[in-house]
This record gives sequence, structure tokens and C-alpha cells, in this order.
Amino acid sequence: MTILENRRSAMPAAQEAAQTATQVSLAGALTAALRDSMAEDSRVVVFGEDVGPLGGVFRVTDGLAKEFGDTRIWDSPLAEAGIVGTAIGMAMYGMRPVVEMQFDAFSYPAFEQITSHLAKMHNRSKGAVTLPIVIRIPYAGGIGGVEHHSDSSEAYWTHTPGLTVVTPSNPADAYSMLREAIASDDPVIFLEPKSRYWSKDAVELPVVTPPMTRALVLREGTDVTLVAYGPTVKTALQAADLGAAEGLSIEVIDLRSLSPFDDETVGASVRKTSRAAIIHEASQFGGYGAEVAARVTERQFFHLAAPILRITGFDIPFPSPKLEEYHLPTAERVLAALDTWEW
Amino acid sequence: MTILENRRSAMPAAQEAAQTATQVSLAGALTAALRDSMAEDSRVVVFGEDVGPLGGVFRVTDGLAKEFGDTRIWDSPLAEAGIVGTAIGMAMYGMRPVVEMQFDAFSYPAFEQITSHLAKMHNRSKGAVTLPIVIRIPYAGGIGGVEHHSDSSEAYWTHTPGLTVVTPSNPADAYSMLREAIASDDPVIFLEPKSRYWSKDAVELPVVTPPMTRALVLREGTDVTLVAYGPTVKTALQAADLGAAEGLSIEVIDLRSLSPFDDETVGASVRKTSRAAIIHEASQFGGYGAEVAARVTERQFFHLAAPILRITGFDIPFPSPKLEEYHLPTAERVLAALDTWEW
Amino acid sequence: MSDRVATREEPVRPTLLPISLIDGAGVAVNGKRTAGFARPDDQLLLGLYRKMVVARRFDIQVSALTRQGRLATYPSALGQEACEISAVAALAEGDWLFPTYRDTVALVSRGVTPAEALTLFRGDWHLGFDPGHYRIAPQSTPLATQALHAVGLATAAKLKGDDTVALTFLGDGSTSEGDAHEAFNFAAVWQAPVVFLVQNNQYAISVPVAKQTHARTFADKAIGYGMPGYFVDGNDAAAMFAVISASVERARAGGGPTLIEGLTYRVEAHTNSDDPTRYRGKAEETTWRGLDPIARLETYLTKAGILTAGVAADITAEAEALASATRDSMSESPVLDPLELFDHVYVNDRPALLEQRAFLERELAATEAGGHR
Amino acid sequence: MSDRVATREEPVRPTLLPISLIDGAGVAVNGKRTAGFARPDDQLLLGLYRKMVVARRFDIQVSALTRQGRLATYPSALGQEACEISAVAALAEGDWLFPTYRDTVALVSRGVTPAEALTLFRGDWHLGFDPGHYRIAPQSTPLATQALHAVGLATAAKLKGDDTVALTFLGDGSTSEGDAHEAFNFAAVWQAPVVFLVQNNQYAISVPVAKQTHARTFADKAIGYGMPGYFVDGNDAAAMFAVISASVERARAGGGPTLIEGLTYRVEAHTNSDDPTRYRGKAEETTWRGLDPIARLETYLTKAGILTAGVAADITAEAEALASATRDSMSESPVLDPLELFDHVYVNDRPALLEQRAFLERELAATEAGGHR
Ligand SMILES: Cc1ncc(C[n+]2csc(CCOP(=O)(O)OP(=O)(O)O)c2C)c(N)n1
Ligand SMILES: Cc1ncc(C[n+]2csc(CCOP(=O)(O)OP(=O)(O)O)c2C)c(N)n1
Ligand SMILES: [Mg+2]
Ligand SMILES: [Mg+2]
Repeated sequence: MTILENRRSAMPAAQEAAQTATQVSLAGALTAALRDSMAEDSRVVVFGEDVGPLGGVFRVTDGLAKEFGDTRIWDSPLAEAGIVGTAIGMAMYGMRPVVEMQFDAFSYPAFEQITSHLAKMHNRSKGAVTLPIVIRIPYAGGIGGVEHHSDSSEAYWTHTPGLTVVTPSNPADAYSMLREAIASDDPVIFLEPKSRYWSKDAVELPVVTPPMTRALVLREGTDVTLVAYGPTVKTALQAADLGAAEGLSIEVIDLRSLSPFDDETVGASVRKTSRAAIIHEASQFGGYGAEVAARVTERQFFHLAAPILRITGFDIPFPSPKLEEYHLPTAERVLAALDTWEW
Repeated sequence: MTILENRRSAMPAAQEAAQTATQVSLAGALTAALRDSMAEDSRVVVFGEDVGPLGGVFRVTDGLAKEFGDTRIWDSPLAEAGIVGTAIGMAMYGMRPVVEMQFDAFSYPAFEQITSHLAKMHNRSKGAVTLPIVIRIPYAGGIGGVEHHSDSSEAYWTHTPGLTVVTPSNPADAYSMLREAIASDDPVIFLEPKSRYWSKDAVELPVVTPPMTRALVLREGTDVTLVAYGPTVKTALQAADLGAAEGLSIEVIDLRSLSPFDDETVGASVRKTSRAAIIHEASQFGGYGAEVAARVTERQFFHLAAPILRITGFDIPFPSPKLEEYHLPTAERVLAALDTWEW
Repeated sequence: MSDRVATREEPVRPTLLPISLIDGAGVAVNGKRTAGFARPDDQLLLGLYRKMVVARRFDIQVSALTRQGRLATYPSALGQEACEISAVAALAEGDWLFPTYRDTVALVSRGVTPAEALTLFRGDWHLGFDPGHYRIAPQSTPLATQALHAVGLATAAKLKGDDTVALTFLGDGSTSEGDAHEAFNFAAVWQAPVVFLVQNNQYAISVPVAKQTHARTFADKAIGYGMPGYFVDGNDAAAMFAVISASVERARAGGGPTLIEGLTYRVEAHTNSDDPTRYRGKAEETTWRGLDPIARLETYLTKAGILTAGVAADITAEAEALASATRDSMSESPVLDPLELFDHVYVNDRPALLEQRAFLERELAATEAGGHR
Repeated sequence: MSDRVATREEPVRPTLLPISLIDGAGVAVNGKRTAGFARPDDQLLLGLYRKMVVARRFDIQVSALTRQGRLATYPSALGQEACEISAVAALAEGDWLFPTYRDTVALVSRGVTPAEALTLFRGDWHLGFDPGHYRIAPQSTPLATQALHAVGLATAAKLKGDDTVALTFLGDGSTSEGDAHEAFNFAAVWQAPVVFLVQNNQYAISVPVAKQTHARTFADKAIGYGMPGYFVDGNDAAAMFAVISASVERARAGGGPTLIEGLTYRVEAHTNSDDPTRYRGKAEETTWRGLDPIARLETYLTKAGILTAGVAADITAEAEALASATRDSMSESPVLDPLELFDHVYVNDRPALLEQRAFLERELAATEAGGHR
């Protein structure tokens, strides 16, 4: 449980003792985080498409409608700009809305509200207005979704100043980071890797993992720094296993926060290994990996023995279910990429 | 006229002789391109907000309503998703719509139509449907616009597979590239640098400049490759002058096409100079410069004597008119950045 | 502006009760509830009945295949056949249809083969047929977006002087999207030859209509755009066909767009991965099964003496043949070429994309040779 | 669904001719055209008149300052004062206003100082006042987007049990945006205490209303959302105030949203950089100047004996004082701190942004020291 080693618990000892570590899925951890945030702070409200009685198409809000009633969580009309726009108004009145976009590509109708208002309101008002809003977006592929259900939209959000963009890769982080996102006074785009929703860990809830803006070294290594986030963290760990078998020591970093980027943690690792690669599902051109490669190279150029590699989706629209396996980066593809370096 | 040196004219000699080079503004060149495309191909239609009798807020469609009548160019209702969405339907029926988004940030309501349909229709239909649509977007700052009127949105579009994204920096390219964009069977995001609308060159119209997907070396140099596009090409040329005065030989490249990227031209230059920088107005994090830096480094790492620098806007929302000068990259800032390298 | 008010005729206002020509018990309706629409003749109704039966058999077959794992997902239109089939039947050959993911039966009714139609949900590619060939746009998933495409296409046809009409399906939930509004508005301002058919099947996944609109009917929305609106019993094929054809023909004649609400019910789950027990009761489902569009037409046509045992057997045979063809076409997967992923991203070649294609090609070759993947 | 139809009362339907209480000649209107609204008492009308005169003087002053180059741009509301001022006057202190770029006079009428209000158009910063302090949202440029914020805020107030109402301005052109539709719909479904005030000033920059909608009135759109709609003479402050206050108070009492169309005219250019001669004739402008909202109220109040020479002088003095204060506040530019560019991007500090701040700080220091910039 390398991931858990990095965590400290903020729970009082008594409370901690009363709990036993159980298997929690990433989706379940998100549900728990929502429940605990809603219980703790009456300003937290949840709305979106199908988040009420149905509990969301991924069941992340399962049971919350019953528990909190329809003044705290409700089904909105079907319109994403409407969801984000009204959340902005609510936040201006002191609420802390957590809204759901049903799938990645269905956040696009809200693009103007997010980029022109959500991201800018604090700035344009010289700090007078804060918008503590969390936009939950299930994203990425790997679940055999038909078109428009597997986009990785992170590059759009991370290029937009004013937004904080985070993505958990495991249940404990899912819980802790969502709670932190809801508590943040900055608007947060909370990207949920849908292919990981059902993956489980033994976690005692509530759990507090390191601050969401910090990247974590999940696996130490000496030869290569492999940067991953969200759905590709698992792939990166697999690649590290595969590499180990071949005698290659791969250090795996889970970014957790895409904006801000943790220059310190990644920089330190790269100075150690002198080689780095980044893996993500989104297409490569202008993808998030470009920023990682560019900024790490800027800062660590003279420590680098080779160019930073990007192992990513191709520069094509996300493929149909039966073809997505050819598009999505795999551990094998990571290893093959590392092979292209002169060692 | 280094720019013109790179051009070949496709005009028959007789026609050429009949023309005299006159001062043409970038906006005027666009008007001429629209007029000539409309005259040549009855499938070309133009619509958008205020493009009719008013001639557009930047007067790019000036006079066209009178010349072609309201079945070829007309004012649409005020709704950007509507404009792009109906353009898609028209293209499916064989038309070649050229639509205008009034300002950069006002293309965001059309984000879903652009990313989920315009960019993907050809792909999803296995090539059965082509969408020869041009979306003209005046972009970037430098004209003292109030909020939402100065965004540089290129990173959003260039990360979207299926789109071609180009931006001219001078009147001759404006004419030739717009005509090429309209003639292209792929959807084209045509970014017009608004601060350059009124800049003039002596150009004989019609003019044919090199294919829009090719980058051009505007100024030869031996010490540094400075990559620019749209509004910053002028700044890059100023920087080259400034550098020359300091004994620094800067090669200036005008990308013209942001997607696709001309790896060949930029790569050749970098192999020659062994140093590169990219300049753009958009904020840096996840900006287009990240892709340039990442891909050029990937391909030319062992030719690089120093990390590729990015001279860009800050990671902040675009500032108010009186503060934009502090945000926008200047020739001095380029020189200062180059000074940070160990030479 | 007062000119505008004074000179423009008020468009037809939607009725408060759905227009009805054959009621739930299969009895012909007369008087006010018909809103002046005449019942299509019995032969035409028999044709609709045949297509509805075939469509339902297809729908049931596909749901079954989905449960067997042969499709990635399938949104059933069971119970909505009166809307689906009447729309297709009301269109002329040159007209265009803009369907959603819900409307696969409409595609098949218009001639798309099961294999072509199910390519999307089988997960082979995003689209399995040539839109230009069938004059059917790709089934749209981003809600309400296709309505704008329909308006654009219809406007292009009008500009060219063609008499093409476009009909687009929309769900009740989709009417909440901004794109639906923009489509209604552009169509009305441009007087585009479009018919908007809102299939009010009462749910947007789990969300009931009461959480979607405060209007009394979706047809009422037409008023705000200055176009005619009709509120119709969406399980009454006679009424749906009468209203849709009248609207299509008015559009064709230059009369502009129409907004039609067909009041129906989504009998099945939203898709196979949905669980309706979480948000609606059995009683409601039972009520609506009792208002079935096929059953009532069967009663009516049988009483009219036109649906004889012989005809019924013939229809069943046709339906079974389609079901069997569907099963066959889904029994073996087509060979997919992963390299085609790169072939239709752009019309114009891109060197960098060809490099990526070559990469995958090498990878695939290595795999065959026992390498990495 | 038929339940829904049967049980819900039909909301008020907009009239076909604008509601009018004082006509263009300054004469009180009685009978049908009042749609049952009573004329506010003369003292209240005098108060509106005073504010309208002051607002217009401010508007003229700012346009003049803009021509002198002291502002980057200014969208004038000249001629729209009856809408602007009635809206502000109808709100209680705790209510919220959601204005657009067009509505600067409304801000000033609500107490925002000229310097604060003009910060945006002077180009100093995107916003010059504290929204929470005045309960006025930032003036919105992306069209119709603010309407959703208004609905959200009003809903939050309702959920908290407060009796706060939100009023948002919208232009005629803005009604075409998807966001306008979503705002109307969310407000109606959630029964949010919101008033939507569409200032139909007949143009969206150069585009006339006829190219924007095919509906007879914008008020007619209310029907499609199941909310009351009112079509009002937007140059008649008496009517505007009566209808807006009634709507605000119904919202406050839990009666949900209202859509009001005020029929008015944008007398000036869209902004100082616009050229109306390209798209409209002088005759039209002259007609509308004849329907001026201030002139008619002046006639009415003078006849009523309540607007005496003394009061008029007093009002003029107030207007001139504001104009003079406006000139003064624009005569010198505030010292702007470029480093503040970095201070409000996030609440939480970001190391990388602090680095960029430090970079600019060094650059500025170098400039002072005679360096690069
Ligand atoms: C823009 C967008 N947002 C969300 C979704 C996810 N989604 C798919 S179907 C659906 C419900 C649609 O309901 P309705 O319009 O009534 O159509 P029906 O499924 O009932 O036919 C939702 C929310 C989507 N496809 N597109
Ligand atoms: C989303 C968006 N698209 C385009 C614009 C550019 N624009 C600014 S004002 C305007 C016209 C608005 O007309 P209307 O809504 O009638 O308001 P008015 O200016 O007449 O008050 C346009 C097109 C914008 N600000 N926002
Ligand atoms: Mg539905
Ligand atoms: Mg207007």
C-alpha cells in the first residue's frame, strides 16, 4: 500500500479506533466525502442531472437525496450552462455548490460560464467575490463508452487561469481531495477518472491525505521519472512493475493537482533521475503533457539526459469502444517509449 | 519586404500587369478574400452577428451585403452555438459557410458545437461527411478592449483533433490564407489578430502566398530561433531588430498554421541555431507555446544548447485596458528572456 | 414594433389536451379533440401499424442482444413507435431526418440496415451508414445539438430553392438545453422548413418532466418563437401522422417551422445500464403499457376489418425476418482496422498524424510478432 | 402529464399592445391599455422623474468624457431611463440587481459612485465596486450569462428563507442566446424569485429585432416557461414601475419569476465606436426621440402641478452636481498597481504565480532604473 504510506490521518485517536479499514471504491469514497461535507456545512448544496433519487449515472450521489432532502441536493433541468451559471449565483449568496457534469464532453455547453465567469469572477472583482464551487466531471475512457463519453478535457481547464484542477487516482485521495476541494474558496474542477470508479482500496474513512495541490511519489525509482494522474496512475504503476522486471527503476509520480502544478516534487525527482516521461489519455497535441514537458525542461534542462517523452492518446477524436484499446496508453507503450531513448 | 520575398504569385501575367501594388490593411485583405471567394463559388455563404449592413464590428465584411445580397450574407440571431450549429447543417447540404464570432471570448458559447461536432463529424462518419466551414475569430489583445474582448483562445482549438487552426500576421497572408481556408474541405478556425487589422502593406491582390500549413522564416538568423504567430510576429521582428543592435542574430519564424504544426521548418531552424524561444499573448500554463517547446525539444533535444523559452502572457485573466501593456509580451521581454540563458 | 404586433397573424396556439384521432381503447375520436385534423385513411394506418410492429420487434431483439453483451449499450424506443414511425412515414424521400440515440428504430424504418444502424451501439465506429445516402444525420448524443444542424440544412435547402424538409427528434429533457432554444429561434426567424418533434417520454433518464419545465406543455414553447405548436397524443399514430405530415407539407410550401410535442412514455429503462425502480413506480409503467400505441391501432384496424389474420401473419413474418437478420448481423463482429483511426480525422493529410499511424502500425506488427502489446 | 395540464392555472398572458399608464404625450391612460395596473402616485412619479433626469445628465456627461478619450468605451442608455430607473426603484434594499454593460446609469442610481461605476469603461480594472456592498453583480458583457447568476442567487436566497429578489436586465438581442432560455427555464422550474427585464431597445448593435425573433413580443416567451409575461411601454416610467414592482413583490411573496419586456429605443449609437447610419434611418430616430420617457413625464408632472419651477431647478442642480462629480472623478487617473494583476487570480497562493509576480516586479524596478521596458 505505497499510496497509504504517504498519508497522515487527521482523525482524533478515539474516532480512529472506532473505525475499521474496509474496502472502499473510488466512487464510494466520493459519496462519503459529499455526505461528510454536506453534514458538516449546511452551505454545501449538490445539484445536476440525475443526482437526486437516481444517485447519478455513476451512483456517486447515491443515498444523499434521501439523507439530506431536496433543499440540499436535487435534480436540475438538463442544461449544463444553466447548472454552472446558477451555481455561480448561489455562491455569490454564500452557498458552496458542488455540481456534476454527467460526462466530460457534456461540460462543453458550460464552457463560457466556466471560462468567462467562474474562472474570472474573483479576479474581476478584485477579490470581493469568491466562488467556492466544485464542478465534478467524470472523465477519460476505458469503460467502453460510445462517442462523447470518454473525453479527457483537462487541457481546456488547466489553460484557464483562475481554475484549480485536480484529479484523484485512488479512493483515499478521492475522499480527501473532494473534501478539500469543497472547502476551498477557489473554484475547483474535480476530474473523476471513470475507469477507476470501481477500484477499491482498504481505507478508513474519514481519511486526510496530503494537500491536494501536492504531487506524490507513489513509487521510488532512480532511472526515470514517470508522471501520471487520474486514470493513468495505475498504468504508470504497471509500467514500473514491468520496468523493474527489465531492470529499469521507474519513479512514479501521481500529480493529483494539474493546476497548480507541483514543480518542486517533480523537479526534485527529475534532478535525481535525469529522465522523465508523462502519460495521459488525452490526445497529445497541446495536451497537458506539453505543459509538463515544457516546464520541467525549462527548469531542469541541464539535469536532463534525454528529452521528456509523452505517452498519450493519439491526435484523433476518442475512438469507439472496440478501438479504444489502441488509443489508450498502456504500460507496454510506456516501456517501448523509454526504449527509444539512448541510454 | 522579407515577407513578400517568400511569396509566389499565381496570377496570370496579364492580370498581374493590370494591377498596381496598393496599401492594403489586414482587415481589407480579409474583405477582399471573402469577396473573391464568394464571387468564385456560390456555395460560399457568410453569416454571423452584425456581418450584414454594418459590415461587422471590425468592418471585415464591409460592402459584401450590398454586393451579394441577403441570400449570400446575412445577420443571424445573436447566438454563437446557433451560428456554428446551423453552419454545420448547411455544410451537410453542400454549402461552404464562413461564419464570424464577434470576439474571441464570444466563441465559447459555441464550444460544444465546435469540439463535439465540427471537429468530429468527418471522423465519426468515416469520411462520408465533410464540413468545409471557416470560423473567423478576431482574437488577442492590444486594442484596449474591456474584459472578454482580448482572449487568445488558440490552445483550446489546437488541442482539439479535427480542427485546422491558422492565423495570418500580415495582409498578404490574410488574403491568401483565408481563401485557402475557405477552399479547404476541413473545418478551419481562422484566428484574426485584431491588433493587426489596421496594419498595411503594399500588396497586389489577388496574391497567393505559400500554403497556409507552412511556417515561414521571415528573418534569417544564426543565434536563436524565435517562433511567433499572429499578433506577436511584429513583436518578434522588433525583437530581432533589437537583438541585431546588440549583436544577436535572431531568426524569426511566422508559424501561420498552429494546427498542423510545421515541424520541418521549425526543426531545420532550431538545428541551425540550437536555441529557440516562442512568443505568444495567451497565458503560459498549458498555452500553445508548451506544445511548441515540448515537440521541438522531443525532436531536437540533442541539437539544443539551452531550454526552449516561452515569452507569453502571465497566468492571469486578460487584464483591463490600462494594464494590458504589463501583460503582453514585448520585444524587450524577449531580449531579457534570451539573456537568462547561459551563452 | 407595433407594426410587427399588428401585422403578424397569431400562429396556431397549442391545445391544452393532446390532439387525438384514435383513443387508447382503439376507438376513432371525433370533435374538438381532433383539432380539425382528419384521420388518415385505413390503408395508411395499416402501413403505419406494420412498420410499428416491425420496429418494436427490432427494438426487442436489440435489447435482447444487448443483454447478451453483443452491444455496448442500447437506448430502447419501446412504446414510442407512434412517434418514431409516423415521423419517418411523413417524410418524402428527399427530406432529412435528424435523430438522437433514442431513434434507432426510425433509422431502420427508413431503410438503414441493422448492421449499419447498430454500428454505433455495438462499438465498432461512431457511425455505420452514409448520411448523404439515407438523408439521415448521425444519431446525436450531445443533447439538442442536432436541432441546429437540422435548421442549417433546411435553410441551405431553402436558399438553394429545393423543397427539402428536415425533421429532428428531441427529448423532453433536451428542450432545456440552450441549443434547443437557439434552434427554435433560428428556424422561426429564418422561416426554415423544419419540424421539431419533441418526444415527451416523460423522463430524461431519471428526471421527470415536472423538474424539466413549468410550462403546461412543451408545445406551448412554440408561441415564444412565433411558430405553430401542436400538443399531440404521442401514442396515437393517426394523430401523430396527421399533424407531422401537415407540418412537413406546410414547411415544404414555405410556411416555416413547427414544434410538435408527442406525449408518450419510455416504457423501458433509459438504457440497459439504467435502473428505473430508483425513480418511478410500477403502477405508472402499467398505466402507460395500457396506452400502448400498437395495441390501440391493432384494435382499431381489426374492428375496421382491415387487419385480418392473414395480414397479421404477414406482418409477423416481416418482423421476424428483420429480427433474424438483426441477430445474424450481430452474431459476428466485423473485422476492424485500428489503422483506420487515423484515416478520417482530416480530409487533408497531416505528416504528424501519419507518423502516429506508422507508430501504431509498427506496434501492431510487433504484437503479431509476439512483441509488447 | 394530463394532470399537469389540468391542475395548473394558466399564467397571465402578455398583452398584444404594450401596457401603458402615461402615453407619449404625457397624458394618463385609462382602460384596457393599463391591463389593470394602477398609476403610481404622483410623488412616486416625481421621484422617478428626478432620478431619470439625473441619470440622463450622467449618461450625457459620460458620453462626452468618452469622446474626449477619458474612457475606453461607453454604451449609452440614453432614452432607456424609464426601464433603468424603474427597475432600481422597484427593488428593496436587500434585493439584487444583475446589470449588463448597458446599465451603468442603473448602478449610479442605486448609489454606486461614478468613479466606481466607470472603472470598467475607463479601463482601470474589470470592476470598480464591491458587489456584496451594493447588491449589484458586476456588469456582464457575455450576453445573457448574468441571467443565470440572478436565478442562482435568487434560488439560494429562497433556500435560505430570505425574501431577497433578484432582477436582471437583458437586451433584445440577448434573448437569442441559449443562456437566456436556460435562465428562464431554471427560474420557472425552481420558482425562483427573479424578474427578467428585457429592454427591447430594438437593436443588437446593428441587428434589428425582426432578425432576432419571429415572436410578436418578447413577453410572449414567458408562456413557454409557464411564467407570467408582460409587454410594457418601456418609455413609460409609470407603467414600467407598476409592472416591475408588482412582479418583484409577487416574487418576494413566493410567486416565482416574471418576464417583462420594456419596449424602448437605443437613441445613441451602440457604443462610441458604432456608426448607426449604416443600419438605420434618421426618421426612425426622430420618431423615438418624440416618445422620450423623460419629456412625457415632465409634461404629465407639470400639468399635475407637482413639477414646479423650484423642484425642476432643484433636480437640475442635483444632476449638474453629479455631472460635475463625474467629471472630477474622471479628470485624474487613479494610480494603478500592475502587481495587483496577480493578487486576485486565486484566493489560495500559487508559487508559480508569485514567481511571475516577482518577474514583473523586477522588470518594473529595472524600468525605473532606466532598464529595458
Ligand atoms: C449535452 C448533454 N448533456 C447530458 C447528456 C447525458 N444524457 C444522455 S441522455 C440524457 C437524458 C435525455 O433525456 P431526453 O431529452 O428526455 O431524451 P430521452 O432519453 O428520454 O429520449 C442525458 C442527461 C448528453 N447526452 N448531452
Ligand atoms: C456571448 C456574446 N456574444 C456577442 C457579444 C458581442 N456583443 C456585445 S453587445 C451585442 C449586442 C447586444 O444586443 P442587446 O442584447 O439587444 O443589448 P443592447 O446592447 O441593445 O443593450 C453584441 C453582439 C457579447 N458581448 N457576448
Ligand atoms: Mg425523455
Ligand atoms: Mg438591444
